Amino acid sequence: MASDYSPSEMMAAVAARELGDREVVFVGIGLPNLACNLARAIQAPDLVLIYESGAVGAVPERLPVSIGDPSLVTGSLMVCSMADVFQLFLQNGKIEVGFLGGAQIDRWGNINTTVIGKYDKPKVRLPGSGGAAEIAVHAQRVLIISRLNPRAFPAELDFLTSPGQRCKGKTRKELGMPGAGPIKVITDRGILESDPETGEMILTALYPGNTAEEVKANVGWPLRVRDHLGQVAPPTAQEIDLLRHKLDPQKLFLG
Amino acid sequence: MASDYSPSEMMAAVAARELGDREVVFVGIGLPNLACNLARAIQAPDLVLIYESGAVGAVPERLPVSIGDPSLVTGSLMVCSMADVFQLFLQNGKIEVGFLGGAQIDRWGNINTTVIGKYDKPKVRLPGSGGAAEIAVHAQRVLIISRLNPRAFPAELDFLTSPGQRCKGKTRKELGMPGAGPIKVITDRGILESDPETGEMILTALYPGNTAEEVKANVGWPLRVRDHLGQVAPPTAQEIDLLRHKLDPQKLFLG
Amino acid sequence: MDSKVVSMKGAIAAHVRDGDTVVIEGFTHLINFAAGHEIIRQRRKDLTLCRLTPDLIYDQMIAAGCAKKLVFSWAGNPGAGSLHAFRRAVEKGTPPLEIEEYSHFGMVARMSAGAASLPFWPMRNYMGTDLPVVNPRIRTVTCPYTGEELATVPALNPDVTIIAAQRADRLGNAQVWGLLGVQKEAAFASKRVIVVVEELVDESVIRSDPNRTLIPGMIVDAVVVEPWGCHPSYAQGFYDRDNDFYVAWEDISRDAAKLQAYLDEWVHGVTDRAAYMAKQPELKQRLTAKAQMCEGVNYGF
Amino acid sequence: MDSKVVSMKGAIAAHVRDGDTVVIEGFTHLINFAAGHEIIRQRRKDLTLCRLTPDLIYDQMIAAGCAKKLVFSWAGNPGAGSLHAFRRAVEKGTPPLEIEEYSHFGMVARMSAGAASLPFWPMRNYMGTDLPVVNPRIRTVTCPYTGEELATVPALNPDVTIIAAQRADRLGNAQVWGLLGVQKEAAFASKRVIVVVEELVDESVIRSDPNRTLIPGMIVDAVVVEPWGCHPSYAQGFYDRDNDFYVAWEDISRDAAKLQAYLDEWVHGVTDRAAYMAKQPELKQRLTAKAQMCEGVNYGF
Repeated sequence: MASDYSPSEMMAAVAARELGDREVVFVGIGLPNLACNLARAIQAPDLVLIYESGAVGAVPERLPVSIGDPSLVTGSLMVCSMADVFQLFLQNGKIEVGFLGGAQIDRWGNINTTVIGKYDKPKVRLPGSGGAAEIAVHAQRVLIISRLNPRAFPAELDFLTSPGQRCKGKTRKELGMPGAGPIKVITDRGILESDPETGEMILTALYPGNTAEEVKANVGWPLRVRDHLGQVAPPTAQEIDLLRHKLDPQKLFLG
Repeated sequence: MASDYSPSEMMAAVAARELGDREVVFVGIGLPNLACNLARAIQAPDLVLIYESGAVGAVPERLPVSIGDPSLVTGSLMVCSMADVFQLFLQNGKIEVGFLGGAQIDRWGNINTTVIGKYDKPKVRLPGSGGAAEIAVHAQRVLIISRLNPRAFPAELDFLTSPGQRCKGKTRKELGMPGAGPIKVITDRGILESDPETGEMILTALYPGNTAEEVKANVGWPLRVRDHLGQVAPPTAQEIDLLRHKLDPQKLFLG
Repeated sequence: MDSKVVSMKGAIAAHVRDGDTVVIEGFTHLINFAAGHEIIRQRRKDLTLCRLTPDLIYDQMIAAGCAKKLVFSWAGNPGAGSLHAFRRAVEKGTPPLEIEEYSHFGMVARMSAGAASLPFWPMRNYMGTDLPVVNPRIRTVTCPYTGEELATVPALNPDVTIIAAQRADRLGNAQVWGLLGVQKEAAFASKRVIVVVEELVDESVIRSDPNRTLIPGMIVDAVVVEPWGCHPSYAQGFYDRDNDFYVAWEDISRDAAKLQAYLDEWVHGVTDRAAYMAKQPELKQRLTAKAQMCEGVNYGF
Repeated sequence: MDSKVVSMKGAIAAHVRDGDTVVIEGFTHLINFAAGHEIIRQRRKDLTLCRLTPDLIYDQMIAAGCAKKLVFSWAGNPGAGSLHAFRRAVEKGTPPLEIEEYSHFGMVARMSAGAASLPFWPMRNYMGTDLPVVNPRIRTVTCPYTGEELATVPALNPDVTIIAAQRADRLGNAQVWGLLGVQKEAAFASKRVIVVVEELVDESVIRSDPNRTLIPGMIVDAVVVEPWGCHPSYAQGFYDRDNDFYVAWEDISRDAAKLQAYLDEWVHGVTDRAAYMAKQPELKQRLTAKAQMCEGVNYGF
């Protein structure tokens, strides 16, 4: 096991471990892409990578800096229109895992990627939904990746872009959402998981060197902590070697 | 001009003359296909032939016996899915001319290709709509080709498969149909045209050697006849030559 | 990953069950007769058969007693005549057959809805006609923007869809060129998918030209390698349509006894497609496609 | 038939008018910057610009004062930062800009509806979110079969759509490989269509491989031959994406004066794309695609 690693490296390794072989993953750029390719190199050689740009079964020979990189097309299994991506793959329930991030995440795993401040008078205008809203609705399960800090995990979102386990008091079931929604939030200090009964995000495991108090101090709501907190193993030497020397040697996303 | 020709040859020639150069035509098998290729060889070299099977800009090097013949694909401009044919081309108003035929045609140009007798207890079960119902709704104009006889032109249809100018008392406009519908019926004795005001099919022109009385005797409703009946020129030597020696030398459809 | 390649016998035994809703798609092009024949040989019954054009293969399956119901939009033998087994069933009830009828666009829309996991598909169609009168599943919806009334058809989600492709890899990533019909939608709408190919190719062939892939392996349950599996239908670039056989069917199907004799000889009388082809060696000579290759394109960056 | 080939200057002059609703599509791949630059040079204004991802080209058009309104689903600079002209307009109102916002699926659905000439498109989406709260054009419809409520978006029918393709013939029959985005739907939804190609080819090239055709000439009004017309976006098989320039945009666009200086030099300061390319001859060396050809297939019968 490595002892010298960055929080980003740990997050990528933890995310990669979530992926089973042959699963169909809707891949985002950055840490999700690194996590998927790390999983492919270790336990999930037949992971199927789908990008919202229409590349299916991509095997990028370089690190893609956008989800429409030409390296995602060359050597892929299929290229399809975006209408097919969203209707035949995503809405049709074929995507098993979706990755999401966001500027703000609340206790139910709802995400804001739209605006800080008021929609009509924004302090900071963010990019918006992209495919996030529909990934949150339809992927069989969603993994959120985000670094912890109080502004990123507020008590109230400024805008609800992508639905989590409970939106404005209603459950996913009540709202008729097909997918299981965000079941884990992979942070830089530990893992939150949605409570199977209430859907609330609960601290369930810590990374080496972190305490529950540190995590709670970075979350804007009274964070519940599981009685028996898990301990997440640090990155293995293999994980670190792949991330640093093969997957992101220029530290584009592991900086 | 030819003096020795069959009714089918005359119908193919008359139908071909209806087509302008560069028009986009939804082509059926048989006489419509012959008419389109005759027009391409004479006045409409850039006629665009679309088949419901998905071949666009087809240039068949043999006489296709089905609308899915491989000769429609080889050398065509585009092949698309049938979802695109019906949505992006037909429903989207890109088809300028559609050809239809049928077992029964009524005074409004409504067509029955479904059943003779009752739907639940058919005397003769016909193939059904295929693409005819939507062609009748969406093509910018429709040409009907049919031989005259009292059973084929009844006062009442046994089943209304494809809408004409007036369905069950309602006009196309009242029913919200985008295309102009059937504007002409090309028969083996003369041409019926829809009255611009009422939509009713009226005898407007005769082929050589036919009388209005003969036509009326073959139609099951009191057929109106235009005051100044047109006379349709017989097939030209060029038309006959192309039909017999190039387009259907085996008399598959000109029998 | 484990190969999905199985025999036709194995694929039908595993994935087509009595009472299933079955789609064998392909519009004129790539209609997989070999699968239909194997379903007849395995004596499946009470099937709900869905296709735009029942074509000869469903006429044979109706005559063989496989079908409880037919869902379709055009039941003829193009340019050649009728599907007489279908007509006997509908006109005389021998054997009895329920029918549910749309237009082509309606059937395409039903499969599009199924493939998108939507319960319905809207279209501008059927106004003034008798199709919604005899088929109460054709309904309407009001546009929330314009207030206009549009026709709707319900999603079709078959238990099993069988489609043919020119080539696929052992995981079922399938490539098709020539007419595409409604195969992609039918496959994505279906609970199980069998892909039957002329040629099994290495994954690298698929990956060399990803824009040609019509069906991704992730939705495919079984891959069957069955050269000439579509005869008398055709496979662009492999063999031509057997128009002579389509014409001959008018005579065969018109006579119920003759049709049964056909099934006895050409379906039950052979063990599989290879035996069917071995019985008529002249077919390959008559129908093998001439070469008309296109150029490749550059996928580099 | 008469050729539709015209210069970019001529195509924009003829088909893009003040106040138009304009779509320049292409998802990362085949974004036609050359057309956007010509629109800026011709000083079009009051445009409603629609795209899933405004990308750098709409950021430039917003900064240049062409846009009255932006209709979009993701306004960022992928992997590199923000679209700062967009942000200044939305955060500070300099210049003022109306926005109308969907998700990617919503924008794709709007164009699908437009292309099918339907007034709306149904989808399962947006439940519980704030998108329908700030955008009243996101509505619902009740399924006539299941009774469930589905989200809807209204059709988008642009006045003009500009898309790039690797090749087309002189009538606009255009072939694309690599990522296809939503170009087909955008083009079919549009009143007028401009196709910009890397390579003008003979009709026989198109006809040799009809399954590659994305856009039929019948819906195309103008064909512009503009090699490297997509830089800094890319064209699979022709040139790579200029990721360095995307990164550099963060710095350029953050400073309004710097952005104007960029427009002065690289848009107003050149007459056309050829001049733009002549100013930076190193681009071709750095970005020209390597060869990775696929094999052809047989279209014979």
